[in-house]
Amino acid sequence: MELTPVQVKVPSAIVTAHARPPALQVDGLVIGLVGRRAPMPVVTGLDLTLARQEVLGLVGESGSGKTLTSLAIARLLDGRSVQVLAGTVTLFGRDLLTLSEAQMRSVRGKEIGMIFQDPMTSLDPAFTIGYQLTSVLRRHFDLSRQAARRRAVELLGMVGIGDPRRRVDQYPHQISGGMRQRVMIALAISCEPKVLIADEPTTALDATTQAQILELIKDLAQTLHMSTIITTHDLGVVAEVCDTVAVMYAGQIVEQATTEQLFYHPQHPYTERLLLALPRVGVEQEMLGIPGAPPRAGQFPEGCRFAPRCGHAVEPDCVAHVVPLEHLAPGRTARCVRRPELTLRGVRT
Amino acid sequence: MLQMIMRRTLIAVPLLLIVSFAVFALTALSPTDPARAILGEGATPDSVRALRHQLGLDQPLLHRYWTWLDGVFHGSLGRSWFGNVPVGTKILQGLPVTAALVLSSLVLTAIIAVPAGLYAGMRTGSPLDRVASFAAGLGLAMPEFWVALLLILVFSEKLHLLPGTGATSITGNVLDDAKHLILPIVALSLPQICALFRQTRASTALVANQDYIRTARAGGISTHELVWTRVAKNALVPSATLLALQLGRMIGVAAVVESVTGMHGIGSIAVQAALSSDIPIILGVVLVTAAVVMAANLLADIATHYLAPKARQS
Amino acid sequence: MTLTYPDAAGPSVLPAAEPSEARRVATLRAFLHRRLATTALVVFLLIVLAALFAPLLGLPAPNVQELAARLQGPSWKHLLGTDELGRDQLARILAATRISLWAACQATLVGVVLGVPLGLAMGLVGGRLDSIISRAFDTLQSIPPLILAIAIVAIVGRSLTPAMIAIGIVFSPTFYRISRAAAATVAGETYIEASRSMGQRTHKIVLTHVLGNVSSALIVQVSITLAFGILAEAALSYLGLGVQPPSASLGSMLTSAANLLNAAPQLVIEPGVVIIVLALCISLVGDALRDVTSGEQVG
Amino acid sequence: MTETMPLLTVRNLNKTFPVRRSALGRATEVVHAVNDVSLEIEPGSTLGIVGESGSGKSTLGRVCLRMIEADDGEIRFADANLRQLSAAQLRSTRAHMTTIFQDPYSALDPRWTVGQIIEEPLRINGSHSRAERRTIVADILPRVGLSADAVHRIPRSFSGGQRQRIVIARALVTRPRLVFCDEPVSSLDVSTRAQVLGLLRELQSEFQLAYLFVSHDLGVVERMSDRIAVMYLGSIVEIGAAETVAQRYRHPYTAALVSASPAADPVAQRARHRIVLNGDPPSPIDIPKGCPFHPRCALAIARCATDKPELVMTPNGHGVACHVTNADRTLTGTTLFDSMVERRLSFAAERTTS
Repeated sequence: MELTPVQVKVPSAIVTAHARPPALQVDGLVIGLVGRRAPMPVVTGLDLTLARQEVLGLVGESGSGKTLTSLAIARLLDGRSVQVLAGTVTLFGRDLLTLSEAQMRSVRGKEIGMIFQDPMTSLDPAFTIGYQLTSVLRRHFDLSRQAARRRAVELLGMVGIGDPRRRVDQYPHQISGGMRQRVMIALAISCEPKVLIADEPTTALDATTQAQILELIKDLAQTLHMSTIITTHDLGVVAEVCDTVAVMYAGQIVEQATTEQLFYHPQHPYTERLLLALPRVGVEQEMLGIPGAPPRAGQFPEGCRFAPRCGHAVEPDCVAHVVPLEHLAPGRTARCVRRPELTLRGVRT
Repeated sequence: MLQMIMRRTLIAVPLLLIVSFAVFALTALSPTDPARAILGEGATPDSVRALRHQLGLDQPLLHRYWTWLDGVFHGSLGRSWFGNVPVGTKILQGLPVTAALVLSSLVLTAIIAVPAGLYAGMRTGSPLDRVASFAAGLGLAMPEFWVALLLILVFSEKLHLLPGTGATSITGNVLDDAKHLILPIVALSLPQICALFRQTRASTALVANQDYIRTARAGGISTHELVWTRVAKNALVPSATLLALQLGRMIGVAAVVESVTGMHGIGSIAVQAALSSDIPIILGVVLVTAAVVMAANLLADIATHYLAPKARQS
Repeated sequence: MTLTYPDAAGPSVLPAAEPSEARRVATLRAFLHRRLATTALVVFLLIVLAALFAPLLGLPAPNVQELAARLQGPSWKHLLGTDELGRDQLARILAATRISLWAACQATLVGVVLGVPLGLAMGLVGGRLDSIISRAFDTLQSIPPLILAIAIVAIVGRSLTPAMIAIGIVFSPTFYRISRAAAATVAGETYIEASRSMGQRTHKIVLTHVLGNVSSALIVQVSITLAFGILAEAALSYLGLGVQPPSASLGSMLTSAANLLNAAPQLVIEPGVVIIVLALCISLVGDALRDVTSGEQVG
Repeated sequence: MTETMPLLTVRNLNKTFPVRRSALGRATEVVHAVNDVSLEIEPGSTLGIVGESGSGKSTLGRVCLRMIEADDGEIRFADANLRQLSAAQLRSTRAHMTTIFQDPYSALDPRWTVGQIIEEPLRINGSHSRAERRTIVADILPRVGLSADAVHRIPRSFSGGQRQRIVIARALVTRPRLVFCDEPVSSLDVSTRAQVLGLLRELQSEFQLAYLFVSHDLGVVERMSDRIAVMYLGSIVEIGAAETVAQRYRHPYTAALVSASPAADPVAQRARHRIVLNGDPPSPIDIPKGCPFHPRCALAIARCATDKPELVMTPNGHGVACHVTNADRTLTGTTLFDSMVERRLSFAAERTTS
């Protein structure tokens, strides 16, 4: 087994995106809150394609269902309160939702690596960083204690932690927030997974640390040939690292495109408003908020879910019927009935 | 680590002094005159005065305390007011009995409650968990001595399986001692098992929902491995603290269970002393039990130190 | 300039929120929704009422001996039978329950009064004084509760009240610890800092913000202490250190019954069952109250 | 004269926190949270303070409002010497300087209704009757964009953005002159963020408010502020007009902050060079000798490790604390940026060749 990263320049992901079968495909995913009452869908019929070695941004406000989606892919939902109600999740041709729990365990960590939002609470306070790394490594590889430890030190070095030999024996509370997120990344890539899912990896971090962490994820995705999903509420993060973007609103994908297309030629009013809401240093452009708040699960409007907050919404077109996702080109979709007649503003107009 | 143990041991000395002085000072408030109590109603004022002088009761409080303390430093806890037996001797007679009872109960409590609590805590809301939790609530509501009475009624009086009386002393005949100890141990541990079960279950349920457990699951670690490594280490911190506290409770409750089953432990010695207002014995028992509980707390702190590295800093 | 916001708290996107009074009703409803807890509450209230109004129930006086009718089984005249002195067992149990409940209340009251105010203050203030007082309460906790009660009885003579006060004293560290921890948690909330930044004084912060938010933790501890108080009273009276004859308490009834264990087991079982039912009901109600007042997990 | 007087003037403010104490209670280790800071805020204007976590920016705000006591230094609020006020005087001054907190979830007592929450400052103040308080609360709700029926609801039924509006209403209900905004939008989604910032700006002009606006996001601070102060490890390293600091910055740390904030434009983003700082900010417990930034600075010279640079002010109010750029005035904005990138690249080249 070769564990050292190989320095190979990978051709741009977009070029190869549709030439080969995708790394991960999500079809008609429905996630619902379950409990005493009837299941209440939160994510309703989500389709998502992650091409090999691309970095996909899954963008949405809090409550849009993006975190639930990423947890559902790794089958990490707390089954007592949230469950996948319908749909398939296919990883390199294998349907994950039909695997047994034991089979799924060997997928987690080995084939799908996960990075979670809050580095303060996502590392176990009672165990050393080294233990947390080696227990995952030894779960998936037949490694001796020493070999696993050597690999853990190596991994810490790879994610840019100085003095890894000392750090490996420290506890999470002894290191800074930025460094903890690096440990999280080391944990996620420890078994060189083919798919990396990062759920809001930089939200809890400072601006300068955020830039470092994004840079690191981007580099690692490239050197380890990983296909990556990054969920975020911040399109700024997307501009930084993503090849393609899927915008989620109220449990649905409303637009999917390459990053450039989405930023320069958005096809959904929600995307336009998200772009206008971005603060940009040194650019004289008013920051505009999106009025109102997203609907809660169980109270999704009948027609277009964004209509109550949308400046372009008209009756009855936008409110009467369910709006289908329109396929404009390969990898390019939008969910807006008025799309053909609207000219939406991108960041360069 | 060693430093912490040293520091805590050093702190324990003044704390024990405070405890003993507080109890000693309370005796000064006693409405009954021990000398008169010892001699009975028919005693002459002269003989009462003589006895008071003999017991040192006519000395000022601080002087008496100092005399007593001086004795303690020389290995003597004073003498009983009745029968003139040294307090130390009496306590040493009772100590092995109580120790056997309490320590066995403590071990039984830990080995039943902790795994059961971990198991139930990982499955909160399941039928099994609900039944176990209700049973624990029921067990907590039972007075130990009443359980002991029922156990005697069933296993000794009706079924003749076990002796109804507890061990009066530890004879060294393990099998015989064990036979005599079984019913008292069961009675003493039942509520404590329930209490520790509830604590362990609650903290397990809390830990099982933490982000870091999800992280470990995302790494492919199995639930089984998680429970016995990650969850256990995080969840058992409050359980360790509770177990130390339970030692104290058990020593107190042992007094009642010992009385029910006719054992001669320090608990029943204390009860006898209380019924006759034998203050020196009471003082000795309080001091010894407080020292034992402090030692147990120290052990709990050491356990916490090992289980929760974050607590080490403070 | 007038500000108009089309996005003003859009009622179309928000569920109808509960006003505060409706919330209280909802809390009550959530409690009543728990069948077990509601049953426990009803049973507990029935026992308390029966104990309080026992003289009105037309039962024989609890201390009247009827030596001709000793150790009788249940009958219409004596619903639970009679004891070894021919006294009516039901009347004695009700009288005993009143004493036991009162004793438990005494212990709990002492624990609350000693522990809660100091705990709230120290949790909010922190610092040096906090560590000294916390250490003092720790020390108190190193004396086993029953042992201290036994010691107090030895010193002041056999009587229930001092013994229960002793139990309360030994339980005050728990109240202190819980209210201190809860207050410290609340103190870390920004709304406390906000209140301070508006110039609010500390004692008012305790009354307005802290007390309400630590109540659910305290309710549980009160119920635990009440239940423990009933058990402790039983133990002390059983040992002859509490209530003195001929007064009946649930514990002292068991003392005499223990000698007749084989002959009249019902005399042991009946008071025991009352103790268990009381203690169980109190803790069930306490647990349910905690669940419904702590809010988030309701529904 | 009085017309141009600043609303808040701070001179040589210091604040340390003990981290560890010896057995005798003496502080053996201290955090230097605020280190010799001076600043001014004009009535009705915004001073933005930007810095990473641990830079002491929030502590500075708290000290300025005397929510915590400074070690030394002078604070003048309007015509009052804030640090000399008695407890009673301070309480009455509190109505004029209020705070908007970062986390709208913990800033509201979960058991209180919105009406009770918003009127709390008035009740503490004791200046209004019950009926008056009710009217004032009813008046302010629509101004922060909340509907009138919010009064009887509890915070749990509101979203983060709406909660922040409640916090804002509470801060404004006493008609303050200075509002300390402590990271008011950093826990909100980007879309809600812009909404709340817009509201804050409208309220500023309506009520003639002065803001002390603290954030770690330079983009947000630039949007909101008239002047910006950049803080690093308790010291102000650069201060000046918002546009100047964001575009013609002259401190290497400001350059790094600008480079770290996303351009929100994928092509521009990929085209530009990045100043990635080495490692995490050092702990405020052992602040490096000399310039606090020198261990992470690409331009550091020998002198930076020994002398702490003074904040040198230009006549137009732009101040920089850096030995290198104060000596070489051509290093500003993009030229500073380029020279930093160049230095890093040449470092990297040296490292690979050696």
